[in-house]
Amino acid sequence: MSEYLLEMSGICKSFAGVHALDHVDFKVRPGKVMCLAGENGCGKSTLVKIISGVYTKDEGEVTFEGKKISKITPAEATQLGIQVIYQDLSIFPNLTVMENLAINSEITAGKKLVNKKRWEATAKEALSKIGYNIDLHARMGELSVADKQLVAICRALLFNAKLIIMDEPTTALTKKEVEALFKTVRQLRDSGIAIMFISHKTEEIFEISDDVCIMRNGQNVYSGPTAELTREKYTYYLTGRNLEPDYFVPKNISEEPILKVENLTLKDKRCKNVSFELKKGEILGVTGLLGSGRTELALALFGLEKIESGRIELKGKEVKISSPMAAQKAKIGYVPEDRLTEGLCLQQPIADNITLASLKRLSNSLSIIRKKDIIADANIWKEKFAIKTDDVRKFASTLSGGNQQKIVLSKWLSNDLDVLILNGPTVGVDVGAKQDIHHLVHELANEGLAVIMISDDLPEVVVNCNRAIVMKDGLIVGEMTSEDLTEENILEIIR
Amino acid sequence: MNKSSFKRMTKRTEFYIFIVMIALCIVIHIASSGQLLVPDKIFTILRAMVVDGIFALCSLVVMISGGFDLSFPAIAALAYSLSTTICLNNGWCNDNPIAGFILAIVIGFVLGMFNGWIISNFKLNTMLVTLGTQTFFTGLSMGLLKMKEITSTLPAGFKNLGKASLTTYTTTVGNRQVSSDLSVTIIFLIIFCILTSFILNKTMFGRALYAIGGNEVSAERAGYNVKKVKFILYAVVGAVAGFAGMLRVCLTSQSVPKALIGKEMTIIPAVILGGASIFGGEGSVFGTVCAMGLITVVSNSMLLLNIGTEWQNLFNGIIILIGITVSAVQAKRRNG
Amino acid sequence: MKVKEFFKKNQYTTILLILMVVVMLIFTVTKAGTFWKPGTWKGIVMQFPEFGVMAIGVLFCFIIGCIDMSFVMLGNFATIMGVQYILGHTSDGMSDAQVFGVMVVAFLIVMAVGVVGGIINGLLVCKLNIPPVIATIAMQMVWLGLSTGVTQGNTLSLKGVPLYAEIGHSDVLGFIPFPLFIFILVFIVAALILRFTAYGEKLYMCGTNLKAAKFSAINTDRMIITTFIVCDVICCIGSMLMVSTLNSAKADNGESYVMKIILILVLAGILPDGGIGKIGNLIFSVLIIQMITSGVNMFKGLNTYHGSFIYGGLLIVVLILSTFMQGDGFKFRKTKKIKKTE
Amino acid sequence: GNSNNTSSTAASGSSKSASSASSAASSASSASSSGSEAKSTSTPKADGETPKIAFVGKVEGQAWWDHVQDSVNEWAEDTGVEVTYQAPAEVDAAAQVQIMTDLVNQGEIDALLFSPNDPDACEAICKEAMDKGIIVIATEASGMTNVDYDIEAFDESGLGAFLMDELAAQMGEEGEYVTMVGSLTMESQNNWADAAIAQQEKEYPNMKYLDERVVDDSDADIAYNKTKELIQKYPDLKGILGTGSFDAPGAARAIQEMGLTGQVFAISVAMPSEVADYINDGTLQSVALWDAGVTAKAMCNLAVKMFSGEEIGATVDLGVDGYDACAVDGTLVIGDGQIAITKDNIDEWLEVGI
Ligand SMILES: Nc1ncnc2c1ncn2[C@@H]1O[C@H](COP(=O)(O)OP(=O)(O)OP(=O)(O)O)[C@@H](O)[C@H]1O
Ligand SMILES: Nc1ncnc2c1ncn2[C@@H]1O[C@H](COP(=O)(O)OP(=O)(O)OP(=O)(O)O)[C@@H](O)[C@H]1O
Ligand SMILES: [Mg+2]
Ligand SMILES: [Mg+2]
Repeated sequence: MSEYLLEMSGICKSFAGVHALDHVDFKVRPGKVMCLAGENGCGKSTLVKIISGVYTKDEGEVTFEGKKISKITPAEATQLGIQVIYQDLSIFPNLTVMENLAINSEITAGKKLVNKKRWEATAKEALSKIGYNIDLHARMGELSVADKQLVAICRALLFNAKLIIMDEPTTALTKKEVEALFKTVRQLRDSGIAIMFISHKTEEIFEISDDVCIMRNGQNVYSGPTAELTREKYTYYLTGRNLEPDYFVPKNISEEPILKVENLTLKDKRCKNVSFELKKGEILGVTGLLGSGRTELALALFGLEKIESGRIELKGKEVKISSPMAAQKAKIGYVPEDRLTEGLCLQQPIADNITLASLKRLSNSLSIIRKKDIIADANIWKEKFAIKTDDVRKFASTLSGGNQQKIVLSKWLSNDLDVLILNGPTVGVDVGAKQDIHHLVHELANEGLAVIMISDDLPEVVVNCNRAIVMKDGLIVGEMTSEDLTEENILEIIR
Repeated sequence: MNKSSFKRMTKRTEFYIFIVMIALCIVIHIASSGQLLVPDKIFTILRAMVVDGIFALCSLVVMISGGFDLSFPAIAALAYSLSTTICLNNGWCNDNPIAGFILAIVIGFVLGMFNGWIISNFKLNTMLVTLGTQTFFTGLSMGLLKMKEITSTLPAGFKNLGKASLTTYTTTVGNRQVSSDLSVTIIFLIIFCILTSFILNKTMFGRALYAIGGNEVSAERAGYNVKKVKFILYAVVGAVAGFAGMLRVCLTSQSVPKALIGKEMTIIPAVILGGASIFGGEGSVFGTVCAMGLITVVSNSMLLLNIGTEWQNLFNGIIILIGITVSAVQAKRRNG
Repeated sequence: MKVKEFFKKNQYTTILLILMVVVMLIFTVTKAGTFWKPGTWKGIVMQFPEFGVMAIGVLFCFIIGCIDMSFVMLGNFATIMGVQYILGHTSDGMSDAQVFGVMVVAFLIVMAVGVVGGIINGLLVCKLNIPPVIATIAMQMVWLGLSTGVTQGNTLSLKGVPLYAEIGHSDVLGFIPFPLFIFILVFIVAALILRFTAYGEKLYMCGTNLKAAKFSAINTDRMIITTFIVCDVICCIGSMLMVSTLNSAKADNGESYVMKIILILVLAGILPDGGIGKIGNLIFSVLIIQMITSGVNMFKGLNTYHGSFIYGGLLIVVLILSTFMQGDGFKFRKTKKIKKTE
Repeated sequence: GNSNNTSSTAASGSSKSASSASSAASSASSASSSGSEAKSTSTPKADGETPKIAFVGKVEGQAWWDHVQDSVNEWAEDTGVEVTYQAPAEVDAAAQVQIMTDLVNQGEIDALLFSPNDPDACEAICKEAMDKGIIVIATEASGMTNVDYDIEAFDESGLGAFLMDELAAQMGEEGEYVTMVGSLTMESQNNWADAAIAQQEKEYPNMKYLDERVVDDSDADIAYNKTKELIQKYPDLKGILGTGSFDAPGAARAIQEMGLTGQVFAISVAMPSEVADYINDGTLQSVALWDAGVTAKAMCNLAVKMFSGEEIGATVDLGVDGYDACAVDGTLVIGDGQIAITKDNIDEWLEVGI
């Protein structure tokens, strides 16, 4: 019996010529938290899918509990004690919370009939594992991302798992929920379960992990205890370069506010009496707990939420923003938080995605447009953002999450804008790319763009914004300027 | 608890369709000066619902799983045409129709298996596959096999089943006695409704359909053998369609190979009307039956309502249009 | 080696091409004498335009991810309105020029009805969030109902106005049959729109992810409505061709075209899921279907349903084949569509 | 065949084809290969040479038309003449015209025989066929101009009147009645119904038409449901006059089930095999029929006659029962094919296989 629960060596996997994994070695110790880190598209999710049997490896060896595994199905992986919480959560939006919680264990138990009482008991047991409370009969699709996530975690805990894999579980969670999750993770670890954890957030990795495996371009470049690693070394391994926190220094803030929101109340009351100002050259952070109404505020400014009362002023003139088209006309851009459903046409070329919001600019008066111009325009952004692709004519779906996010950003940045609203601009984006994106936003702000940055990532807000507002239950509960803009202060207000 | 479950109920499309159906029945009843909610009319409507109702259930389960079946009428037609032809040639079914039904079920099952095999093995878009198989099966039946109408020579067993009645209601209309039969076949509809409802709600197979309809990848990860579930689903639907087709033969005393062409175009809107989602994962037997009832009531009351023949198509279309609008608006409200 | 590259890039087109050649070969071997007669081919090119044109219209709907089932019945209603106008405004003594004038007005009426039909379909889909298949099936019933109501089911014959059919049966430039000419014209315009206009670009993007398009400041509602209008107007043109072949308008003419056209589009790799499809493939698939239909008529023992059997089977085979290739064809695989409701 | 390609058709005796000479010339170039084979009916054929005939029915896969197809094939076997039978999958004028277009353009036929779904829709292609020298013979197509002959099994208004007479006799020449058709878009069925109503107005003043034309979509089950509704709506309803072949079977089923045999009467055109049970048990007293198979054979015989250049006079013998002395009126050839099916003769007709 080896000291490792899971041992993988020389794993290779390629997709249509792309080497997603190139001789990766990977080991997990029982009862430890193993973090897998790496830039976007370095192959983390692919590795997970090989462990869980979704993909089959091209080459290499996998040993679980000392037994060699050649080919397994997801169901067999579950039986072996491997549980995965995927990035997309794998929930059933049309079923109730109870059903979502119980269905997996019922299937695994080989049950043929439904017993509502048993299901309910199972569901309650699952929730109790992390002391989480929610209406068991609510429809899953109606829950917030955070609630969905917690349900998915509870569900995984139901199994007598030996290894729980979480693919970026904290992307949609705020600090408070992350703490709750980590408490659970520690509890599980202490009961002897190995946890494998993927995250792009450096702080989290250092907080929770015992071991780290860092990957780059489909190869692992570091494997070992977290304790032996410093943050500098970590970023170096991850990106191949040394990164310094790049604080935003506003250089060019205008006298007059370009955007003025007064007593804005939405029809569905998710946002009440919101007032704030935004000047050119500023980056205004907006943060708060999940469901605090930040997204709704942004959508209202972008013409996708109905406004009940209040006014929006742009350059001193009142404007009515009734649709994204009106917003674009008013030179407001919005980068949505969910890139897959709101940001991208996955099965279309990268180039067409980048130019989607600027077709008017690229077409002539007869609305005739040339593919050549589209490609040329897209290539500019490819260079500027170092989007990892060899050809912008390839589908957006061929890119990894971080690179996809860059496309969504460039789609709006290629417009002539006064105000840019970024909702979670670096969710699921690796540190390197994150830095690139931040840097670019700084530059744009200093060139005179007014930016609103909605984010859960408190360090992100602190580093990148010169001002921030904190929201709670649809109300603005605090505002901070650069001097008192610290993580501690924000957390204090939220709590 | 009770209050919240009532609130949940009011969020469902079924609830509205049910209310609309009741309201419409009352309106028609009054407009036709009391001729709708009388036993003989109800018998007629129930009888008219048997075959379409079972077809609707077939369509419902497929739709819950996120599929879209255009081929079940073609399967039913081929199954009953072949089955009656074989029975006729062998002199079977003159006493009881069981052999014919078994044959039709088996044929339907085999054709359904063909659908299921293609859909589950190649993960193809179900609407396209069933469009193909629909055309293919119809071509097979009328082209290669040259199925013929069987009418007066239909084995007596089938005719007798179609005529058998549970109870007869006699009333005086004007100056004559008119009797109405409650067809035995209504039992099959009830059985199928209960069975489908049971399978959907009380078995893991049924939950699998909802799960697959909600998120196929998740269902696979959760441990369902999605391939197998789909294969079984389409095969069983084929078998049930074959059975329903055979029932139609009994009820009409004729086996007309062409009779069901285009049926899917009336069944599918009805199922959607009943709250099933074309994207999968939604729908219930109750809603489907209500919607089916609504449509059957309307199409069997046109004369009573004095709607001119040339305008009946329009009236039908508008009712469907209003119905699906209601259920769409309701779905929109629910999903926020 | 350019050819090789073309085939590699256009695997699906290649399959269609091979299919077409195979179909031609089969008929050549079995009925060379009849199949290669100019008359046979004249029949083929005379016949496919009327539904070929409609297929081009429906293609627009497919690309944006909608499906239109109402177009034939809408076209019938539109042409009934048009023909009624013609019948009401022509008399025996009129000169050809006058009759032509009336026909132009009738043409405008037909187009107007097409626009109205498109707007209704579009509104049902984008304002009321009714899935397009269902909305258009209901509209199909409504249009059929209106036509039957208006005409009482009667045929409106253009016997008294021979000019209409004369135009429909004339040859453009002396050798292109008028329907074929219209088909080519509509095809070229459609291809240019799809390839070179901002509308075409947006169409594919909306079809792939409507929500993302909306978040990119594209007026998606307008796109859907416009697309239904384009589709239904083109289909009305097809209906007018049908009126010229049949010399009459009627509530239920061309009923069989709905499924036939969906079949043609799917065979062409243009799917109702939206976002994909090359209009060029349409030519091959229309020709394949028409050759089979016409081919079946050459054989004594074969009936129309043998044709269904063949192209139903063909569709299944092509669907299965497509799963074995990469590139544009694998999209036949079911992709879970993001729900339209937000 | 080495016959010359003259376009006037002396045998048909009509002047209208003379005008087609010019348009024939225009199509001659594109149809050059077929042109050489197209046989003019004016030239007597060498002994033994037979025409190639195509018969286009209204729809594929319905018993009525299956019977026509069988009869045509039987005729072909008996005479050794080559006949091909085609029909559209649905009762759709457009689909039917496409088949005719194919047959005409493929240039493999000498005679085009058909029964149109929509007579007007077929005019253009028939004209083209005649221009090419193809013999064009229709049935159930009165009023068509571009045909050599239109053979009718009976006089159109005659059938309506016949149905009415039969129904009136059953109803005792009094009481209320309604009409029923397969679909409002089926022209001939609606014409017959109109003729029936005209007959009632003329002959049976004590009968009352309820101004209700019911549509059953050519589906006996719908006819059944509609009949039940009718009886509910009109408590005094006494007669249902259908003209489609699904009307009487459906109505009879309802009448029988409701116990109204002898109180409500139904009649329509129907196939014996579809109504045998009801005729035998007395629910229906009679239905009308003509043997469309025989009509089809008559059409084939006429085509052969024309092909061999035989002169068609004021009466013609088409060699099958009911058509041995047909009156010829312009292009209209009227036979005597109408039959009433009753308890007495139904067994004979069942044997014929309709
Ligand atoms: N199904 C697939 N087909 C083709 N290429 C793929 C597929 N899945 C992944 N890839 C490619 O493999 C590489 C690794 O992808 P993977 O999803 O494992 O990255 P990741 O490390 O999880 O990135 P992120 O942090 O953005 O989630 C990427 O270049 C991606 O484009
Ligand atoms: N007043 C409310 N009533 C019901 N549900 C609410 C309410 N406010 C928020 N929610 C739920 O919380 C979800 C998230 O809300 P919102 O988008 O405003 O959060 P956020 O602060 O933008 O968080 P994040 O962007 O991190 O998801 C909503 O989609 C909704 O389901
Ligand atoms: Mg990943
Ligand atoms: Mg949010």
